[in-house]
Amino acid sequence: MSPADLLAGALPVPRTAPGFLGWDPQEAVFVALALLALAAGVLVVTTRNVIHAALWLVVALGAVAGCYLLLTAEFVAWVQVLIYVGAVVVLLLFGAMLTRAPIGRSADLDSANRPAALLAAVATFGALGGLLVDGFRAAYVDLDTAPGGPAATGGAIFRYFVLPFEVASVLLLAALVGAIVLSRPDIGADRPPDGRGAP
Amino acid sequence: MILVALLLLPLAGCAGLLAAPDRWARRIGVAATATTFGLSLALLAAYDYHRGGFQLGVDRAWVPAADIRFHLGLDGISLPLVVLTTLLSFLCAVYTLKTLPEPGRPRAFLALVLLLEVGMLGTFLALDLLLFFVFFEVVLAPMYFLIALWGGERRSYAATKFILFTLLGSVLLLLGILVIYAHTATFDMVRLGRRGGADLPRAAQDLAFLGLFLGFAVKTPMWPLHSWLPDAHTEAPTVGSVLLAGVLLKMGTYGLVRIAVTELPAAARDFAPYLGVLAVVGIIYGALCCLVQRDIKRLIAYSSVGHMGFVLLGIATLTPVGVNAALLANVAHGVVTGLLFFLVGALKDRYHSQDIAEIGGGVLAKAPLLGGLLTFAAIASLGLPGLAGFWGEMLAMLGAFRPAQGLHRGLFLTLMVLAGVGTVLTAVYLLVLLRRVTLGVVPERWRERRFGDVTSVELAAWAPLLALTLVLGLYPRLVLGVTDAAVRRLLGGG
Amino acid sequence: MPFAASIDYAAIAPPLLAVGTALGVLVLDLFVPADRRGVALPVSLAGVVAAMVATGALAAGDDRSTFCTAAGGCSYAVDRFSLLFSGLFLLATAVVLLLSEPTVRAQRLPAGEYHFLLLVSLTGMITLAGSRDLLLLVLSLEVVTVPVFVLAGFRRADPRSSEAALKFFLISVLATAVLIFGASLVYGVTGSLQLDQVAAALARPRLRQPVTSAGIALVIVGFAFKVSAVPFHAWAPDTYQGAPLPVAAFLSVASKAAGFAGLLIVLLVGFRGYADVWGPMLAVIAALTMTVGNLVALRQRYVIRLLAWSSVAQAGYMLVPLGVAASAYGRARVLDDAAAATLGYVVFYAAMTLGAFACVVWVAGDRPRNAVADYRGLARRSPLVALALAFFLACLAGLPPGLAGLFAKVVVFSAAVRGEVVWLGVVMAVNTVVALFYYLRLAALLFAPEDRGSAGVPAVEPPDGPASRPVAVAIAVAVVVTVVLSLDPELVLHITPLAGRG
Amino acid sequence: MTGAAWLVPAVPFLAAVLGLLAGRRLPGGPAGVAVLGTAVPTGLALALAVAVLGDPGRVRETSTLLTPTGAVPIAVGTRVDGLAAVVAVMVCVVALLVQVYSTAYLRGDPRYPSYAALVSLFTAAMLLVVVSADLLELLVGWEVMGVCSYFLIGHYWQQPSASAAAVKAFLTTRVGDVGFLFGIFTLGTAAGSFRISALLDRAPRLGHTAVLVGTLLLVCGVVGKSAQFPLHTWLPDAMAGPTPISALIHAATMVAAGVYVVARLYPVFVLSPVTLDVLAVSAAVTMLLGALAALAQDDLKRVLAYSTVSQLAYMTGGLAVGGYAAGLFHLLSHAAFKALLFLCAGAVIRTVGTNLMSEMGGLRRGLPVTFATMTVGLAALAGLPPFSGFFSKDAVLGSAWAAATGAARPVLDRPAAWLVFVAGMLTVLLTGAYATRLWLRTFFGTYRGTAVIEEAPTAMRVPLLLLALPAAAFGFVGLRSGWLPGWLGYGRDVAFFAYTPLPLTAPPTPSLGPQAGTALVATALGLLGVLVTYTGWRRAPAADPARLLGRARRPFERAFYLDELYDAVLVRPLPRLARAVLGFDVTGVDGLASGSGSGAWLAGGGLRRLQNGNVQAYATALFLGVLVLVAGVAVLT
Amino acid sequence: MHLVYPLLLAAGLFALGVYGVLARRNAVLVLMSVELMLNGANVNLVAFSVYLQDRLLGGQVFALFVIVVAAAEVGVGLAIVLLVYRNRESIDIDRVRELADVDPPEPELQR
Repeated sequence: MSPADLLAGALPVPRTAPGFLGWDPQEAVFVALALLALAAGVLVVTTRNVIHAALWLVVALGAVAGCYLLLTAEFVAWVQVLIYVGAVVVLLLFGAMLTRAPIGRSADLDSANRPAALLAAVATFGALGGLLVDGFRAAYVDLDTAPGGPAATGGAIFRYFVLPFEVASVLLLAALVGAIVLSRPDIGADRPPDGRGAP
Repeated sequence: MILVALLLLPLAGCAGLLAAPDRWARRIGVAATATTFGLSLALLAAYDYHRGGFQLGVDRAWVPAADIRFHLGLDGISLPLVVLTTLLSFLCAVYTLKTLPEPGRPRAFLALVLLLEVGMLGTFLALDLLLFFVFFEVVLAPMYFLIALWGGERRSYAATKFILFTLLGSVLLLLGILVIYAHTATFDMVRLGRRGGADLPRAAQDLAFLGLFLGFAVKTPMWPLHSWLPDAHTEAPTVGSVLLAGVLLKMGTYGLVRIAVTELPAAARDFAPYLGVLAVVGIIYGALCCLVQRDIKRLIAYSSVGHMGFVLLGIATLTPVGVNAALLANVAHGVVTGLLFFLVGALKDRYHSQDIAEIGGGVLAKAPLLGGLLTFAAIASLGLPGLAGFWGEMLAMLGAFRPAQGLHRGLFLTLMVLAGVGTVLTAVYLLVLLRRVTLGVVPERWRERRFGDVTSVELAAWAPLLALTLVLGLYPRLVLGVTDAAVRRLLGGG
Repeated sequence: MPFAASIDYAAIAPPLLAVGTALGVLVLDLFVPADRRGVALPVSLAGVVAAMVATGALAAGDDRSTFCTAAGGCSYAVDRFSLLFSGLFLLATAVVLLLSEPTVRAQRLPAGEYHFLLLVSLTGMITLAGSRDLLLLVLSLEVVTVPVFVLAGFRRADPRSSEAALKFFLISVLATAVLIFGASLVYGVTGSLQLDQVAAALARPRLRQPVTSAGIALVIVGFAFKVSAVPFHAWAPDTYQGAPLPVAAFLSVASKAAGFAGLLIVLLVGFRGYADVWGPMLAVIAALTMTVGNLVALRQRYVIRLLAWSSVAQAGYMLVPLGVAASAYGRARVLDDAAAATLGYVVFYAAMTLGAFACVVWVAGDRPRNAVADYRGLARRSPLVALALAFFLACLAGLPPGLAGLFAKVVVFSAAVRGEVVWLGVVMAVNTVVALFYYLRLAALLFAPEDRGSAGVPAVEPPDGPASRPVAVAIAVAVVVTVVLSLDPELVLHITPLAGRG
Repeated sequence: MTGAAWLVPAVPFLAAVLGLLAGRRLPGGPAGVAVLGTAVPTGLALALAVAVLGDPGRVRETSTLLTPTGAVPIAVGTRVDGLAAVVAVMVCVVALLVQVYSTAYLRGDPRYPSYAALVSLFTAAMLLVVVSADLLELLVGWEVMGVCSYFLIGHYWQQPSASAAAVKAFLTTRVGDVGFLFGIFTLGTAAGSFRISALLDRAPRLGHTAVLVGTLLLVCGVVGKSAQFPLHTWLPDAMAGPTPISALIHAATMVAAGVYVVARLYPVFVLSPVTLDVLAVSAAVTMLLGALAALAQDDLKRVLAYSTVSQLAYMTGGLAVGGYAAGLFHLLSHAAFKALLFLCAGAVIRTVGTNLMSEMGGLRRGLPVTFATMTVGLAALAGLPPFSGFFSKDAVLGSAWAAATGAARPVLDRPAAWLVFVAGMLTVLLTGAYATRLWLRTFFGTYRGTAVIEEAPTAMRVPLLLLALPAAAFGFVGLRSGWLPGWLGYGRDVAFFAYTPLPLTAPPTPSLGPQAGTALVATALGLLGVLVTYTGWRRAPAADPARLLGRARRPFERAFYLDELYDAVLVRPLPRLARAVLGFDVTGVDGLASGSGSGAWLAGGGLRRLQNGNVQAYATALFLGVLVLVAGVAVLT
Repeated sequence: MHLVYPLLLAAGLFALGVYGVLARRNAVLVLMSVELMLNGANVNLVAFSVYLQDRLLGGQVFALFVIVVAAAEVGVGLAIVLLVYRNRESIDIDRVRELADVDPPEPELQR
């Protein structure tokens, strides 16, 4: 069954849909994980300590990975753990260290833009959340029949998403080269840049 | 093909100027404009006066997908203006032989003049709306640079104002043209003229007309869109002023007749009263502004507002006589005001001032010929019967006396009377001007200063205009005989 | 069961050639001695030319698609639209490569990496133009953008350059996040990432929900950032100013064109059914963009910032034809023609803006400050460059002799009028006048007599290196292309690119 | 012969062009050209008159299309009948004499060449008015005369008064001319042609409104050109020009053009009694006003100028009351004696070097010829028998009496005719008075000036003598019924309306001879005026008899402050209005334009503040944009 | 499971990211916030993919690519941040304001 068929009638309403916001066990776990992710997220954006923020980010991303697992997207979940928790956060920590971010509490992490930020964030949540709930309030995910698993995912990538895959590899290579060029001022220059503009 | 040659000649001159050394520039300029003028005289001979419609045409596809064509043609409405253009350009080149304002650079100057000529001629020859628009735009940049580089003190301000205003007009014009195109899918002016707006719903006609109207009104200029003109004229070099007043302004009224009235007759009827009212306001307003004006070039600029008001009034009547009047007044204003600007330029060259009080009178004593010519031109400008200025104004009022069917006669009679008041006011300011400039005793400060009367080069440049002023005044048929048939065709019998 | 069709390598030959060249340059750079680094330029140019040839060969043949699923719909298409854009990207990149020569040489930038990144970005553009799939679009867009972050910060010792990179990066990342979120919504509603199928799904009335519109709006924002439409434009002036000049040129031409390619693809292939939703939105954005761009451009004293704001304004003009979808008549009858107008304008714009940038690069050779005042009297110093620059400025203003710009404006106006969104045409008309002011002021300055000793203003900026032959060639190429387009606008006008789909 | 009538205006025109272009380089000099250029048309006009007057009622017309206009076409051509021939002769003769006179009067003037050429041009224009066959052609001549008048009044353009007078003259007449033009429109459009013959043919069918409006508008022009109340004020000022010009233009010819046009179109005018009422009232006012003002002037030429104003009113009044031939009769005789008077005045002024009578006196001994001829002229002016003025003035008064009493077929309302009659009678009295005053103040008593008096040279004396003849004797021409009335075309064109005292049944060519009653009363009144002045003068020969006017002297001298009124109502407010308009142009119209410019400039400045370099602000703008868009599309869906 | 839970989670993460990006001054923290936003989108993609029973697994694959993109961006981003730091000794993004709309230091041109 293709998605188009699924959509034949309306927004999909699976067979065994309970009422709006009715509970089942998976849901309870999911909501708990989601709340955890959100709470950690709140700390990421509010904590006064850069290192703590990175650690809370790990928590948030990990919780999201848990949510993926619950949603039967195991492959995504593990990639999330590997790349995000394993690589990205480490990278960020390195970044924080290399820029000599204040280890420990610092009052200087937030800009003067906080009220606007709060407004924008609340409005964003309100708008997106409202629209999503409005559009999918009765939608029910049938986790049992969902296709997924690492094999299926891998197959899909190499069957249907070959070109994106290749493009993504180019992207990674470019990012790599770019990051190296930017971080190493000595590359390409035969001698250190003269004093015309900067050190 | 002769029409294409007419456009290519100045263009070739322009290219030649860019290639040639500076010291040949003036001669090349004169040669190019002279041959163009000669060609336009040949045109006069080649034109078949007994046949209506467009003649000597060229019609090539240019952008087929949009039905944009390279379509040129000539009829009784454009012929006089074409000759006027080539003549004035030629005279300007002749005038430049001896007189060129700071910072010199005759090559660039004449190249711009020639480019200007291409644009002006193209505007009068084009029979494709978009081609027309392109040529209409071509004149902007050269004129801008003529003012901005060779102008007076506030040249940059004036040039900018000129081009911004006229460009605003142009884009509105373009919108109008595109509204027409949106409904007819053609830019062919001949076909559109023949259809007479039959393909456009009334609302679209009005919308298109509004765009065209505003576009041409800025160029003409019509009150209250005129405020670029005084500044442009005040600061422009003599040649720029001559061409600006002599030809550029005519592009507006020509377009109004050629495109707006012809292709959107129903909308023209809707707008005619407004046009007429604004025209007459312009006549009186321009005259009043002239009355207390201190800068002589500015004064003549405002007088152009008034004179073009007569042209617009003629068009607004939508009668053959009115449109004929407009076309004749166009030519007459080109000749007379061109002459006036030449003369005032000569004054400025001698006195290094264009302030009336600074000149202080007595020109007739200081330079009798110059003063006499100035008097002659002013008298012609105030519409003395027997000189060029009269017929157009008179016929415009005659048109208003009995406007086209469907127009409110009472309104137009009122307009006619007000226009009559305007003629008196015109006389007032021109005579006051003469009194303050040419008459009276020479002020102390100029007594010792020696400067020559009119030079032979100047006289050569002006003589044709002087002659034309008289000839058109005595024999208006020279223009009316050419336009009348075309105008009647245009207005459907009449 | 759907299956992957075999890959049509011919169809993806241009991007393959581009990426191959990129890798080749990178590798080559490792092996040639430091004093022979100049070889990167000819090699890159050769690769670009090869890709052009491939594109030309594809243009000679029929339309083709690849990476299709059995359910119908393909991820990658080779048609008039993508080929035209590919050609545009290739030509623009070639010119930018030429323009880069003095910069790379004089500032001792790592040539191999520089060319590699530029070519990777080019690769992304080409695949972007062929993408008919949200995923591929997003990825291509990233491939276009990420290398340019790096390029913008390529003058690594210059704090302004890194600031430019940072600003560009941050805004871009945010826009990408928004775009991806929007794509996720669209996916959630329609169940597909392939735009053909998205279009088919969107045709169902039951899907007509605010959330769908919101997803579409968010996707559009992603591209609106790329074309620097207001209010997503603010990065552009700062980045253009801080980045090396050729990179700014690349951003304002190629990258912006890529944004338009993406925008046209999603709007016309995917979201055509929601034209009544995005039409007014784009009309408003267009009006806002050109107005803000022009008004702020009035006040610029740096030529590069002036060009930046002008390019913001020009983006507004390019969006105008898409605004016809705001009227019922417009979206029903003239949408495809209007899109063709946008396409045409993009091509014209690319030619004239590249030309202008090329002249700026030339001038920056000895006046690296790029202040407007430095252009006074250019006609005395380099008459031909002054003429060329004046011509390009006239083009940008849409004033003869810049007929290319004039025609570009004409088609846009025409689209607006035919689509019965006359108000937008009027807004644009007024804007054209405002814009003329600053273009002309600069143009007039070129011919004004030189100021007392402005030549002696000390260069506080890092020099871009003296003008060189490649720059001259670039100017010449731009002039030729623009003149040809001026005389025969038919070449790019009225190619109705994405008609008949969705 | 009549086919060559176009030569009559063409020759002087040619002379004018030649004179302007070549001037001194011509053989015979500018004077030769000018005199020849006037003498030839004089001969032509005489020949024309001889040819025409055999059958003066027949109209000889040539007409060719000048130009199509899109509506009523414009023709050119000549239209010669008795009226035109007679007036043409008059114009030519006066012009010729003035040209001859000028050669002496302006000897040594560096601007003589242009002066002579302009006089020729003026003559051409006047003759064009006389012979033209088309109203617009006529208008050309009409206006060219005006501009020639402008130039000639301003001949001494170094003097501010001369240039001011020139401007005033042109503008005042121009005001009337606008009405005149509209009148032409009205009549021409109604008749479907601007040709005079077509208009006259169709006059009865034109419709009441068209005739009324058209003629009233024409009267505007007439009032302006012929210096009638309320547009007469320019004429006295015009005396700033050289005296021969005053003789030619401001006495004999141009000012007569208005009268001539009324006569030309008389069949149309009589169709509109209201118009004639207006004309009559204007004439009555003007007569008295001019005469009273003339009483108090000290400037010799201004006396004559006001006298001209007053006398012109006799002509228009005569025409208004139906006295077609009478009005024209006075036109001709006035041309003779007024030209004479001005030329005499020129002779006086030339030698005493001032215009003011208070600096003259006792000149009869030093200027015998001038004295004699001027005496003739003044007698004619005062209407003393048997001088020409007596007959012509009496013809007018007789017509007025007839119209007032209903003896003639009324062409206007009788009260208006009464007005003309009474005013005319009173004016006779006043005319006698001011003529006497002038005569006495100039030629009698003791010389009050300092200049050396010498008689005028021959070139000036001869014209005086030549003009004295008609001034004295022209009146007798009116006595023969077959002569003047017949010549003036009282034949065919005007056959269907009445004229002078006789009922319609009377023979068609009545005499213009004096009517016993009016003649006696008028002569008595005239003599009374003479006597009163003389008595006043006798009492104190050195003093001005005008002192008798007492407190009225000042207002009379200022011509009832009309100039001041116009000054206050029009001349001074106009620049004020103009300044206001110009101010509005700068601040309003232009201000709007530059205001929008600076508005954009400021807006740009404001907007660029947002570009403050803070990337977080940029991001905020981005998200706000996103939110607005999302909200917008959500609402739209 | 109801779809709204993951969707609300997505919206929440996205909004938190927005807040962080707009409120944080430290560039590294801003990068972290961006990651939150991208994760929000990813949650959406995965949830939709499962909900739609997409055989092509478009959503999940998309999410994987987004992770790749995020990694690439973080890499380049950190390099840029380091570069900024090297040039200015600070990574407070609201203080990197040398490039703003200001005029060059010289006498004003005539308008």
